[in-house]
Amino acid sequence: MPTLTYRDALNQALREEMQRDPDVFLMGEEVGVYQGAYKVSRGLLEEFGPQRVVDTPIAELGFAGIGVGAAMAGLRPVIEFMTWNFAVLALDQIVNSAAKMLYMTGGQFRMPIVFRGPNGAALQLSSQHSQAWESWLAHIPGLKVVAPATPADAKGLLKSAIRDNNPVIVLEGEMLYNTKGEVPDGELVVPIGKADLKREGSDVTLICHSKTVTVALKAAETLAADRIAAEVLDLRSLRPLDEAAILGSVSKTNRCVVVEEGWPHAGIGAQVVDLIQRDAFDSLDAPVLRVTQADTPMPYNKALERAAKASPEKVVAAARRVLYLD
Amino acid sequence: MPTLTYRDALNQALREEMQRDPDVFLMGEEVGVYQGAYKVSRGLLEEFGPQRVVDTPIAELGFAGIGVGAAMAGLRPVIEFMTWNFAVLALDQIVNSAAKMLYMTGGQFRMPIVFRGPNGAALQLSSQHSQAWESWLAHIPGLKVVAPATPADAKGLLKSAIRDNNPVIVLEGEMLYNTKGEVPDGELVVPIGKADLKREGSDVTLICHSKTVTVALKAAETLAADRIAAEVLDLRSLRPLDEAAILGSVSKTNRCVVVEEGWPHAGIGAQVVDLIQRDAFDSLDAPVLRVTQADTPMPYNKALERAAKASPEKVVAAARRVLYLD
Amino acid sequence: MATATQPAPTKTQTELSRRMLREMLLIRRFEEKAAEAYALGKIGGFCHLYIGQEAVAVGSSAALGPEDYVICSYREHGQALVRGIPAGAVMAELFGKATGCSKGKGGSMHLFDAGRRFMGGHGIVGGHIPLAAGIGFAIKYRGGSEVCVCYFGEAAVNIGAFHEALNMASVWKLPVIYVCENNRYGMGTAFERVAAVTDVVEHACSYDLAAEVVNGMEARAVYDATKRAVERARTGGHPTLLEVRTYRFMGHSMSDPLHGVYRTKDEVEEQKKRDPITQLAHQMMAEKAIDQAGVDAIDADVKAEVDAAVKFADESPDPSPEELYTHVLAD
Amino acid sequence: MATATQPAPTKTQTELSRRMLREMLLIRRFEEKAAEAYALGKIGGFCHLYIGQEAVAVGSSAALGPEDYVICSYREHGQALVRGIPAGAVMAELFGKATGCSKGKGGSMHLFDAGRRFMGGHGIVGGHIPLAAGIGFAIKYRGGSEVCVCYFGEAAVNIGAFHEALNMASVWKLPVIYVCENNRYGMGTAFERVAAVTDVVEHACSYDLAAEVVNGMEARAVYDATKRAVERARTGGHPTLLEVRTYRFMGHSMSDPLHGVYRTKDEVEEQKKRDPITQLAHQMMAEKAIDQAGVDAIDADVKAEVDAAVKFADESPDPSPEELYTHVLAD
Ligand SMILES: Cc1ncc(C[n+]2csc(CCOP(=O)(O)OP(=O)(O)O)c2C)c(N)n1
Ligand SMILES: Cc1ncc(C[n+]2csc(CCOP(=O)(O)OP(=O)(O)O)c2C)c(N)n1
Ligand SMILES: [Mg+2]
Ligand SMILES: [Mg+2]
Repeated sequence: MPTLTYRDALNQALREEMQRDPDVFLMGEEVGVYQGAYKVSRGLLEEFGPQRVVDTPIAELGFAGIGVGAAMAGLRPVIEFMTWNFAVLALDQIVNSAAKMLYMTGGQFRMPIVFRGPNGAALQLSSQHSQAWESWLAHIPGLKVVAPATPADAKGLLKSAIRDNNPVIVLEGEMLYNTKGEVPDGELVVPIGKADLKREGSDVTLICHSKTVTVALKAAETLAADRIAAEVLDLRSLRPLDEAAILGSVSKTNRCVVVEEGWPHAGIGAQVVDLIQRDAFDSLDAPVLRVTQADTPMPYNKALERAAKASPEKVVAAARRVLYLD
Repeated sequence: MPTLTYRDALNQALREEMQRDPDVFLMGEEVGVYQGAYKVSRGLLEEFGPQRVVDTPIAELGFAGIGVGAAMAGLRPVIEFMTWNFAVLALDQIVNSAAKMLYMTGGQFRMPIVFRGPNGAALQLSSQHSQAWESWLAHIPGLKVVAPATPADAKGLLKSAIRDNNPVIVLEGEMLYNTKGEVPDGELVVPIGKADLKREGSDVTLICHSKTVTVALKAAETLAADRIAAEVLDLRSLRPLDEAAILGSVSKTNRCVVVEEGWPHAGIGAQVVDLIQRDAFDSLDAPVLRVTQADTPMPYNKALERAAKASPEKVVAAARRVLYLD
Repeated sequence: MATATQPAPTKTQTELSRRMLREMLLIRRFEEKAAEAYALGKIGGFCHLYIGQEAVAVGSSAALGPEDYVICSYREHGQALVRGIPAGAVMAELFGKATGCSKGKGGSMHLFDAGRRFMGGHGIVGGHIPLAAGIGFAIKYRGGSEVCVCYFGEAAVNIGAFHEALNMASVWKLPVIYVCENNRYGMGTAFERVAAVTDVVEHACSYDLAAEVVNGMEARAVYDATKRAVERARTGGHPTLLEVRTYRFMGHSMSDPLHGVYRTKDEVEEQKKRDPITQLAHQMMAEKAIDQAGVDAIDADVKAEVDAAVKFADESPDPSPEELYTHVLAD
Repeated sequence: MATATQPAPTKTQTELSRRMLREMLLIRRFEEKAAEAYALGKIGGFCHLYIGQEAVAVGSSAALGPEDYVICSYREHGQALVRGIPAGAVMAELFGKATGCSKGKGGSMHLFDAGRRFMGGHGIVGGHIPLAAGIGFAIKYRGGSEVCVCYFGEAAVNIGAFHEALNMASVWKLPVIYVCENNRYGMGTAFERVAAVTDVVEHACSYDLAAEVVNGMEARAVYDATKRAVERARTGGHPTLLEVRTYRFMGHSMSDPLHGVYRTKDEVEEQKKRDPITQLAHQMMAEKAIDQAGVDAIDADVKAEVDAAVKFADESPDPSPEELYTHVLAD
């Protein structure tokens, strides 16, 4: 199987879907001439031309709305946000226009649009450029939200998102773009709403997504050294959640730690916990614990930033606690 | 004790704080000449003049930012959003400027600003005008979030919010403005972060806030008829949460239902559940259940809207389930 | 207005005038009935009436073809009717009925009709202005010759979305016609109190848009200006900003006062003398294109249509309870 | 530039020129060291250098008093230095040290100094433009005579916040001076590709603002224009929009290419001939206000200052681990 970077997997997905369907176009800041702020759209302007690879002004609210209007008129826009930090300016269009359109029109206007871009912290980008919006976006009915962790999932989920007739949020990761992984040749479509079992184990379930998958896998390694068999479940989709997979794993391990990149208070992990305690109450041998970003804005200083983020050490500590080992 | 409407209680709080501190001013759409879209600011323009009661253009992002700038320069702005639905356009200023200012300046700039207005659904305002933003706002470190349910709390919490040196979000309710209640004379300051026990009971805890307090109290009445003693806890503050009050009540009743106005997925109630299962795990005799708005945009039709909202019936049903009565 | 001194109108001009007169009367009578129904509690929530502004929707729509797109703010009953949505389906939507043009789930602020390319009905001020550019983008993307007309109030000019959208519409030469219905007030706020420059048309300079100031009480003037704009849009796709000066005869929404602190009774009375319906009727009478009996006949005709619409809405069923959960996601 | 043909400069003019020359050199040398430190991994994240644009911060700041407020985008190292924040405190902030002007928690994009009324350092394009109006609002509220100068790039003109803020600044007559540093590119995007009208100053018409187009490679021209704007702001509080035409000699941020698909090497080389520092030095030499030795002396002096700053930053401690949890909320 060929090995690709996460960036190139996304690039393949965009290219293949644009080749497949002339109604698909890419719009955003620097996606064309500059080849993408993070080079995800490299080569697309050359292949598809300026009408289908559209450089925009810095006007997130405006071009998100233009995407919504184009989708109402039957196109399939892929709107790239340079990062999701800036998409906060466009939330009115995502929430009030895209997510509610089908509903408030009584089913008349489908909304086949993708909003994508890097989410969460990179390295030392400080408070305004290091935010993870999972829980905000997953809160909204009418949206689907995915957060691929691997190149294969990045390709397969983006392709599904583009073919979906609903607004789909694709949360990528700046720190993931350079990561490599095997990506099966040919048509690869990963269904939205299905979690992926990354590692089997019987003692404790580590639930994660996006960048925290590596964190959880590292933690599982450490735990294995102490003969603790951790199961690692990559949610992949945050709305809808793969409830069956979550409940299935926890009812096997009876213990769970939920890892996420964002802030703790009303984070997406709280919803996972709510589900587990409600539908797997009797199989829980310990409370579910969460590992999140520190409940603070992101500091610039390198050491403080590292301390603020979810880490394998923190996941190991939480796992040992739900196992009543410390 | 004098009886006031929630609206007049807020009006009193604004008037008293503006009399007390010349740095306090009110800014927003229609707050002056029109006396407020919901008349909360009635009479203030006449008493304090156009410099302290400022009518703005329709520019939520802009005037929220103007408030932040004024707070940086030492004033104490009260920014009124006609409703929180429109504040979605201003979230960048609330989250990226107001909430992070103290942190990213290394403590140099305090942010004594209040963002207030009606939150959640009223009657038949349809999809774009019926949204409850509790969980979004409570997710953000650097903010405080309160949601008063009674006239007394409306006055006392707004006064605390105005005196606080941090950005405080005050979530009011269009359907609450006309409700009446006793408001103690003179200086009334309700501390931020303290829940209020509205009704004592030993069988099940009903946790609620804002408009859902009445819903929970009605449910408690119905339950009482079946000799079920429900305890009703009004959170009042959503960030910070009064963890001691929540855990204290649940460790007494061993059963809990969390009621909120917003959507279920990653709603603020999920955070309350996360807290309870983590820190009161051993005292729980049943999973915590939640009653929320239906996981759909708000429909216009009256009957559908009623069916979408949290109701005493739904709370009673949930309470009976955690009591294993049905 | 000097049409009387102009050469006698051609047959087609007269037909256009009759059509516009009828459409304005239809809107007027429809809105009057909506106000009644609101008072009776048959309509809930916000309900923004179009009375006084009829010439804008009617005059501009007359310059469009059925293939063209129209998108509006929440004050869109008039546009919905002139774009051909049956009065019954519009009234039923206001009543929240299953037969409404949005199946009772949208309401007064969210009227839609995909088949007639009526794109709503949007509640966030300025929110639909970028959507219009997006529709224009799609037209150009497909090489079509349709245009998209976007209606909004003058207060929306103060919000960022307006500027972001107009800039992109111009940079990409999109076939969009932005019609600013300047009725001088946003709720209780006079435009001059919140806008540094009150000539909305000034903004066209910042975005290199074609622009005109139009008398919004004159259906014919609105028609002529829109026709020119449509011409520019269809050929070459040059976008236009029309500032149409009009006036709202009613309160902002049903729950808001007609006048009071923000505008005087006298001002409203004065403006009512410019009633777009009587003006067009008088012009046509001066042209001998119609007589009072003719006007009365049209009025009777639209009244019957509106009564039938109310009856239809009244007798229509509510959406079934399951409808709460439908249309959240498409397959 | 024709200063040479003008009457010999007065002593104060010469002092001003010497000061501006020194400040521009300080910024230039500081930024060169910052680039070095970034390459060595001592600075992380984004780092937007000011090289090429020095005359804008220096010329405009020279027209301000210490009581005046300044607020900037993320490209603010230059402004921070000319407003008097010690080079060591700025460099330490880039290094993320506890002695930095934001205690190491803000970084390159978030330099602050409350005492010097340096209001940041903001990372969201356009986000600080309303903040400037808010500072102006506070000045007026208190009846003060200070002004607030707000710096932003030309690409920010396309975002809504710019328009919402300028309108309110004008309606309320706030003492704000908006300085648009038009360096022709937003990252890799040439302004003409994304703006319908490339003369930023055009937007002043839409908001009834005073306006000037200024040669941003001429510190003296920037000083003169800003002086006029400050005058207007202090008396009567009339806001101004200055479009200062300048050029960025480096890549957008440290990680971005200096040239490539979006601009040619030749263009950059051509622009470098307009270097604001050499221009002012030559003007002063022509005026006999300084000779090469004098320039070299200043250069040596600022180099020493910058070296000391790097040393200070290097030797300063990281914030203590508890700092992660401080300053989230104030008491
Ligand atoms: C972003 C936003 N802010 C506030 C409101 C509340 N609101 C609804 S209509 C309106 C006034 C709009 O006036 P204008 O644009 O002139 O349109 P008109 O009502 O006069 O037709 C306001 C403030 C809103 N719907 N959206
Ligand atoms: C709202 C927003 N969108 C996108 C970005 C990413 N970004 C940072 S700087 C920049 C270019 C800004 O160019 P300009 O305003 O001309 O300032 P310059 O960098 O040229 O000084 C972009 C797109 C951002 N920070 N904020
Ligand atoms: Mg208006
Ligand atoms: Mg620039």
